[in-house]
Amino acid sequence: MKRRTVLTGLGGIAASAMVRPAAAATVGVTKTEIKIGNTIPYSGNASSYGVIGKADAAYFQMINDQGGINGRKINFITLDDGYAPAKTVEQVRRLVEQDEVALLFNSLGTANNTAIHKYMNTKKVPQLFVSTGADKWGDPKGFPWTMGWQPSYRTEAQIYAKAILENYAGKKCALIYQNDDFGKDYLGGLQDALGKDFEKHFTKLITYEATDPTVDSQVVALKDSGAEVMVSAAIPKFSAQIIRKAYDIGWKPVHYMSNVSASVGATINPAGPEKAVGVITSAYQKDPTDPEWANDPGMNEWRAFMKKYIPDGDLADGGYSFGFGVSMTMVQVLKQCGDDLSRENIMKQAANIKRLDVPVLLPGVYVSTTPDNFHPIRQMQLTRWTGKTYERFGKVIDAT
Amino acid sequence: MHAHITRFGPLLFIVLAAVLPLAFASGYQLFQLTLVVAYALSVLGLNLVTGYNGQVSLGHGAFYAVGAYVTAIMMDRWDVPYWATLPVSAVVCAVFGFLLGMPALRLGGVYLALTTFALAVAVPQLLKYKLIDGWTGGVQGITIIKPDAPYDLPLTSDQWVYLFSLAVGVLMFALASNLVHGRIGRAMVAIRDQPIAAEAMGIDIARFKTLTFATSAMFTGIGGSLAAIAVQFVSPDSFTVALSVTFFVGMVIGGAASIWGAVFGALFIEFVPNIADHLSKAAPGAIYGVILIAFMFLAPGGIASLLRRWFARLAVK
Amino acid sequence: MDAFLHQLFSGIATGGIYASVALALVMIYQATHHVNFAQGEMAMLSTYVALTLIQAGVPYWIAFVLTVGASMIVGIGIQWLVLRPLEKAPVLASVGVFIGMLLMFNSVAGWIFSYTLKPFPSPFGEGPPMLNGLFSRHELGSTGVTLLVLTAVWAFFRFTRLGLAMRAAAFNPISSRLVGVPVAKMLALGWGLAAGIGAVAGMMVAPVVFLDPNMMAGVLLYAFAGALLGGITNPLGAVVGGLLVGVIENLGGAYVVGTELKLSMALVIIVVVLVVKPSGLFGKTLASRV
Amino acid sequence: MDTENFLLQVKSLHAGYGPTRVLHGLDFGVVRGGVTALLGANGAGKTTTLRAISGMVRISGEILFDGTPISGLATEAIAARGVAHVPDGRGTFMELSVEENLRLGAYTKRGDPRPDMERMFGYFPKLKQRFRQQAGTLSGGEQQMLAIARALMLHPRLLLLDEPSFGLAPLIVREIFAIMRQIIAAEGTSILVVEQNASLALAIAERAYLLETGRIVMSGLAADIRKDEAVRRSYLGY
Repeated sequence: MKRRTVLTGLGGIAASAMVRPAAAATVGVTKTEIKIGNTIPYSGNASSYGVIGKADAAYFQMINDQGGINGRKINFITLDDGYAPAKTVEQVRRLVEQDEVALLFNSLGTANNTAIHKYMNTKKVPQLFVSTGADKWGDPKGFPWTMGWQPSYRTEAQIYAKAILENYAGKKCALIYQNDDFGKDYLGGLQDALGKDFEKHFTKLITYEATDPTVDSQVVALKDSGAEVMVSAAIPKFSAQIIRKAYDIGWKPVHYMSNVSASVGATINPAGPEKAVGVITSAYQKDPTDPEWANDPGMNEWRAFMKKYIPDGDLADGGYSFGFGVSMTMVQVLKQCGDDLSRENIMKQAANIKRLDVPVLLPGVYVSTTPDNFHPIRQMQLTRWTGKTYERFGKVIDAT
Repeated sequence: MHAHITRFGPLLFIVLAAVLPLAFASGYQLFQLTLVVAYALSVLGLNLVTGYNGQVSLGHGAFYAVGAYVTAIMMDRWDVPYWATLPVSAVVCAVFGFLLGMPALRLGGVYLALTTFALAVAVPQLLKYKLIDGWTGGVQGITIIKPDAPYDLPLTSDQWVYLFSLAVGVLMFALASNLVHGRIGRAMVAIRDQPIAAEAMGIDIARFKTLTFATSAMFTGIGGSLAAIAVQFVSPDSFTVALSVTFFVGMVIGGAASIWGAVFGALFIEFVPNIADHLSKAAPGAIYGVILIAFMFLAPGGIASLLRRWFARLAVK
Repeated sequence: MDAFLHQLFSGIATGGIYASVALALVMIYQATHHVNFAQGEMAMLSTYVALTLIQAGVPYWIAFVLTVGASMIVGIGIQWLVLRPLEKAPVLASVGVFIGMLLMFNSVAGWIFSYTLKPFPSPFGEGPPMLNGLFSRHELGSTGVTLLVLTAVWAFFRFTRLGLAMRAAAFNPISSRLVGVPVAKMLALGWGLAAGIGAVAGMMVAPVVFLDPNMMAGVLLYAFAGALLGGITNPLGAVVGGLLVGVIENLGGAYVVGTELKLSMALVIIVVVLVVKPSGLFGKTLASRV
Repeated sequence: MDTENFLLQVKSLHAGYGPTRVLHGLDFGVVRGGVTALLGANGAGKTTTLRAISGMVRISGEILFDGTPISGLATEAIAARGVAHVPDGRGTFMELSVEENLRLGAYTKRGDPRPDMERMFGYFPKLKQRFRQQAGTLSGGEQQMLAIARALMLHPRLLLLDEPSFGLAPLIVREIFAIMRQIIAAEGTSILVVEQNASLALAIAERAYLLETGRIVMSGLAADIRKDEAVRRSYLGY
């Protein structure tokens, strides 16, 4: 339904594209093919993200099997960067200069994308829908060739800050965060939202390293601080440890947890579903392991895709549904481009996505962009773990 | 004939290494080759201390990081030209190496290996530490601008950075070669193989070991500086323990106690991961591991020693 | 005071984890004079094997025994097939192989078992924490298992003919052969035992840090640190070292330097100890007259 | 050479390291119940001969131990048959205690090693005092005693001794050789001793062979060789 409105709306753009002869000579595009590049860690200590690349590749395979986009098949070249920024630069330069891709899609990692940020914008090659929640990808003035996809961590932290002000004003708060750009974005978001009152609310800040085996000591220190509200910016392994340790030592704060760890399969189950009761997070995706979506048509669409294209993939891994959603967004942009697949037009269309509903996103959450707003997903909803499933509460929050 | 090869071989190699890429390599390939030079210097540094001097270090990524950060900070914060950062980087890394070398002296074999390994693990968090993040940019890192060719030379930035790196690399390799083939090199090897005899010969082992550590750190640090200039970006998570392990692999694969081994090792660590990635998206790490193990079986002493044996056999024939 | 006790005990519990892996490192070092960088990944794979068995309905302790047995066989196999051919090669070649195995095992585990975090059951059951909330049942139980393994390893090396022969084979293979010790078999056996101990460590660690292919990455480093601190030639030293590292790290992180620098601080302490006592707190200094 | 008189028979033994050949066809035997000496200058191939017997180097030729061939067996298997070898440098397990060194000597013999240890302390009372001490801390002479004691723990039928006098003060050498005489008398072990110090070796040996650059240039009863003019000048130094 909505798709049709989008398509009719695009008639004009497609028509204008036809009068531009340059379109045929666009790099990475032929009559039958669109070349798309990608980097992701398939090796090294972040190789768990490799599944996103696999999902991207499988999704484009599905599109190709269905006849491609406007008669063009997608040639998806995905390369391993081992999560090392230097390698990302090398691989991206290969993609741009040697393979001559039309655009770079869904490259993963904050440091990795930072390393190529300037390069992509100097070369004027689209760097679309990068897999990182840093805020800086939505800067149309400074970096008009780069765009994120997921809600930024900063935005998420601001949502928690508001919720804390509304519901728990005056209570002592504590923050535990991973000591890297991911964790620091939450710190930054809370500081943004609370301004000079930040230190009044958050009396205890504590970090952990991604290489730490456990965060038990940190949790003990947090409890000791007397905090009644905790925000945790941690990856699933440590979120699960935080939940379990807090429970074990009899500490029951109001717990706002980064949605990076929202997964039931990866966080809640390992921690113990009964220990996680009451944990609040803000979601934008449907968690494949949440029983609420067991018979959801949207998730079933994803499951059917998994069954056919990644039959050995772990259905508990949210990386697959993430890849599905982000690839769908990419395909939408290419469809919108019509026959004008110049890099300028690809960027222009990417900046003009009119409410795209993606089946793996929560009801009320959608993808939309404007030339001034390069944050494709801006809605989130607070959700609380009940012991069996997440229960969304309050309104869908639009952080536009 | 053989003597000619050994004398003119390196010269020919340098000329070819400079000319061929300029003529044929794309910007991306030049970038790869620049990284090879940076890695070769780093592996060479490691080789000096581990291969020649027998002090096993699994933490040379730390010196690489220091070199890279010195260059990045000077270029970004103080607008120092890229070439001028190299001597500073060399001095800073040498001092850093000297300071680390002092306790390292007391630690033999496996203890030194594991301590340096721990250092490598600690590097990212030290770089992120809040007291210095005004300089280092904290978790965000530093983005720097790539230098253009000077004097209106008709070269692209990639070509110029490559040539510059190659020149620095050749200089440093020549330095290392003189070092290890001279009195100092003999002393280094003597300390590795016959520490007691070396002491009896009047070699001040403690001083030598720390100086070797410092020199080694300097080489690796300059490698890091060159890489920073080429990559145009440094961040704490660019210098994880994996980097130190990579250098170690480069040294072992290339050939310990071999100047040329560093070049082979650098080629290996730059290109073999790409091959592994090409072969399998499912488990490139496994492929890389298998290739690495296979190399150790085929050339347990490294590529350099394998080639040496082949050449010896050819010479006999 | 209460918080301090909690930090202390939490440090002991974490240190127990380091200690269990450090024991496997000491085992292999005693037997082969190598530090096996792939030790952690081998333990991780063993733990996946155990999980697969348990999920197939095998009772925990049977799965435990089967896993330890299978791990020992695989350890022996690795020594026989991969390391024995490199016996005469330079030591660095073996280190290269260890690194290769580390990368390989990690990647293979992710490929077969996926990278999703998995819970691993504890044999000591759930239930309320003990000792006034200071220790969870699993922490208590796994510390007990570590001490049990320690006693077994120590007694094995100290009192048995085989243990003595294994140490001798590592120290001086030529002399060992001359007195009739089959050195190749000793090395293989050492690998087997280390792999078995590693499997135990893995199964004790996994309920705490959860199972994923990178489970051991962080643990291994601290285990190294523990082994160094205690002396890598001494099983008791490894355990004490592991516990000390856990406690130092926790208390230092909570009260002295903050969590950002706790690893660095632990590192500095270890270096200082080693500078004063180069072979660790409990390690024997090799005094030899020439 | 026959099995009845010779415990060990070596026939046209060739051996070397890699491409370097060291031994060029040796024929000799070790007499049963007595001491046989292998003499020669540095680099003549004495140590290599012992290593060949113990299966530590690649060889061609035949080595019969009590009539059965042992060439091609692994070192540890040869040891298990009763050939004890005290290598050059003594092969002490420096890091282990004196006790552990002795226990290792008895590795191939199952059962309680303590009576044998007591027997060794009879010969070498000093070792008893050093019982728990790390072997690396012993003096050179004590280490040599430990090495011999370790070898004897095996109850060997053949004892191979590589330069037992090497690096020791003359007084200690004399002490050790005196003890060796006792041992020969008491244990009935056959011994093949390699020595640069020919006069010492010839004093306790029954038979002797003179080795020069990998070939045997003279053989016979020790008493005869001692009288030989050329040997006297080159090796005995008087």
